[in-house]
Amino acid sequence: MQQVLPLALIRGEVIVEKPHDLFIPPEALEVILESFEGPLDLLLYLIRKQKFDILDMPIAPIATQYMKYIEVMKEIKMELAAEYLVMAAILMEIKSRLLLPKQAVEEEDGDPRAELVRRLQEYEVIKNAAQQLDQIPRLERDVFQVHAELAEDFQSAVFQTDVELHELVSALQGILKRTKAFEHHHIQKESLSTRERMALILEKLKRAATTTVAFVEFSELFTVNEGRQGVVVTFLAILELIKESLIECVQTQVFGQLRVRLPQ
Amino acid sequence: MTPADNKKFVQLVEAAFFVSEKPLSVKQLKTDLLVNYQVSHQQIRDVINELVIKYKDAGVNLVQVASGFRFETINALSNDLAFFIAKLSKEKAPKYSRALLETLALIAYKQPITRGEIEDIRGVAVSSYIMKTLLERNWVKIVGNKEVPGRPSLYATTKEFLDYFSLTSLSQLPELLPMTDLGVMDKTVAETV
Amino acid sequence: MTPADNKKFVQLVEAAFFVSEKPLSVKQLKTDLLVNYQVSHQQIRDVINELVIKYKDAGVNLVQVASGFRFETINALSNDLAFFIAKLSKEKAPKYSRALLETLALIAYKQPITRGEIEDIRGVAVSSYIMKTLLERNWVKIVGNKEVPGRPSLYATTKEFLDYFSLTSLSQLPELLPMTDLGVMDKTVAETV
Repeated sequence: MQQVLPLALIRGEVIVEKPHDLFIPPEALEVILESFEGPLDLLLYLIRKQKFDILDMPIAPIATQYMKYIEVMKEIKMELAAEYLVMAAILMEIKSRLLLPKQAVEEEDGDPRAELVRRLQEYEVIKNAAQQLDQIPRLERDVFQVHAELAEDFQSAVFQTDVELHELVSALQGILKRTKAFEHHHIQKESLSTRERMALILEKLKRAATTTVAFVEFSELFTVNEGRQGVVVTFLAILELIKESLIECVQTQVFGQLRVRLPQ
Repeated sequence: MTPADNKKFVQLVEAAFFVSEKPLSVKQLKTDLLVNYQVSHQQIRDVINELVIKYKDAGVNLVQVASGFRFETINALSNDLAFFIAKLSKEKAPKYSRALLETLALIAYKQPITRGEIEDIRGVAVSSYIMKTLLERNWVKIVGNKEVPGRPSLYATTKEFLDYFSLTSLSQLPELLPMTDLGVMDKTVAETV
Repeated sequence: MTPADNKKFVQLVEAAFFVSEKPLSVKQLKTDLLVNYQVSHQQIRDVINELVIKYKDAGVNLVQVASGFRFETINALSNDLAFFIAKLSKEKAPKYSRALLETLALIAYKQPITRGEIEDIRGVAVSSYIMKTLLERNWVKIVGNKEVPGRPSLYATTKEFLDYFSLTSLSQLPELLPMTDLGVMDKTVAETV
């Protein structure tokens, strides 16, 4: 189950030897950092493969060695290297506490190695889980998604984005808040029917403009069966259109019919 | 070839058609898929024929097109699938931008209106894309031109717009609160007084 | 349902699986594909079972994953197809680093979990790149915040994660191995004595 540490080349030459303790030759640091997922991973490796004994670890050389790393770390993955330093510090602390008389140790919370061992065990479980996860057949590597094309004569239907009326209103209210353009325009239902009518009249005149006549009789713009209110709305719409110079009202002869057309 | 080998060979060709994005030719199957198998072009053609027959009555058929063979859905299902695909892609349909909604709202409430007028009120340019979307959606139409230099188009909403929002006329659009009610004027009025 | 209707119904469901980019659930088939047909959930489930059996020996199988059913190629063809796809698309399947897999395993087995907790167990910092990849692939999502100082995000896996690994639920994940004896304690205890 244990992964074999790849023997690596450094700058194409040096073959790194398997580490025998937490020392890592500074020139091999980068390679070691890439081979192991961190100090727990390295420690696990040392315990499993090298029969590494936390107790046997010499303290002084490690301290000297780790100082050298700091130099190397300036160039490479500093954060990761720092985690190895922390681990070395933990190990040294454990060792120093174990060297103390037994009574002094027991005053503390039990064996100082227990916490480290618990962490190592917990990490090993997850390391195995990750390896197993990697074995599960997965898309893109072991099984592949399939698809068929659509028939030659296939015509796609299109669903459009939905808009709610309140979204429209809040959009306009957003503008109102930003601008003063509407200061004097309290938009009322009556003015809206007028504006709607304005659009209708313009459309009617546009159609007429394509014919030879080019105008519409004033009276034709009114629909009598709309009742008085409808007539008023149309009239207001015509006035507003004239005011905005969107249409022209002409009379070809005195007392003749009023005619409406688009501006020439 | 043993029966077991033959079964795997058929499965492999079948799966290859299903994972390939493009039609596959006999030649391509031989060089890209079966390069390590001792199979002839004729054997591959036989397998393809076998698969064509196998899928004859299925929802997808193995059919020949210009550059080879591919699986495609049968014609009889086109309408149902068109609806289905539209439904699936609808979930992916992007929401309309605020700029588009504001433009639509301005056309609805201030029609007929030119693009320049919309830009004046919004304070920013209205992209052609927005106008195109609104026109394509049949929510707005051009009802004329304003008699000012450049004769800009005048936009208004359509009957489809009213239908979409279940309105019978524009006067059913919610009334907008006057500025004072929005709390913007209050302050200035108070200051003036 | 007449036999002809039933045949079309089966074909339609079959074709829908082949055109959909994602797994389809019974519910989704009913609302998005078969809304105009008078079919019950049970009838849809029966058709799916029928298709599962029909494709049992084919190069593609209809399989159940977390978010529904989908056709996928059979595992026995993985090497040939991986080679074929690499040839066609010039792309290799993404390979994930041990760091990413360990982080993913921790989220899968210990969810909901914070980044800090992941770092404690792994003994190294989790790179932002890994979290970004997992989130972008939609394999993990933030499900809340832990009520401790800093209110760190809590991560959990998604349905897409299960789909990707062809699992129907988290309970299908391989069982965790028991903690092993590292032999460190025994030895030192013996020495101390």
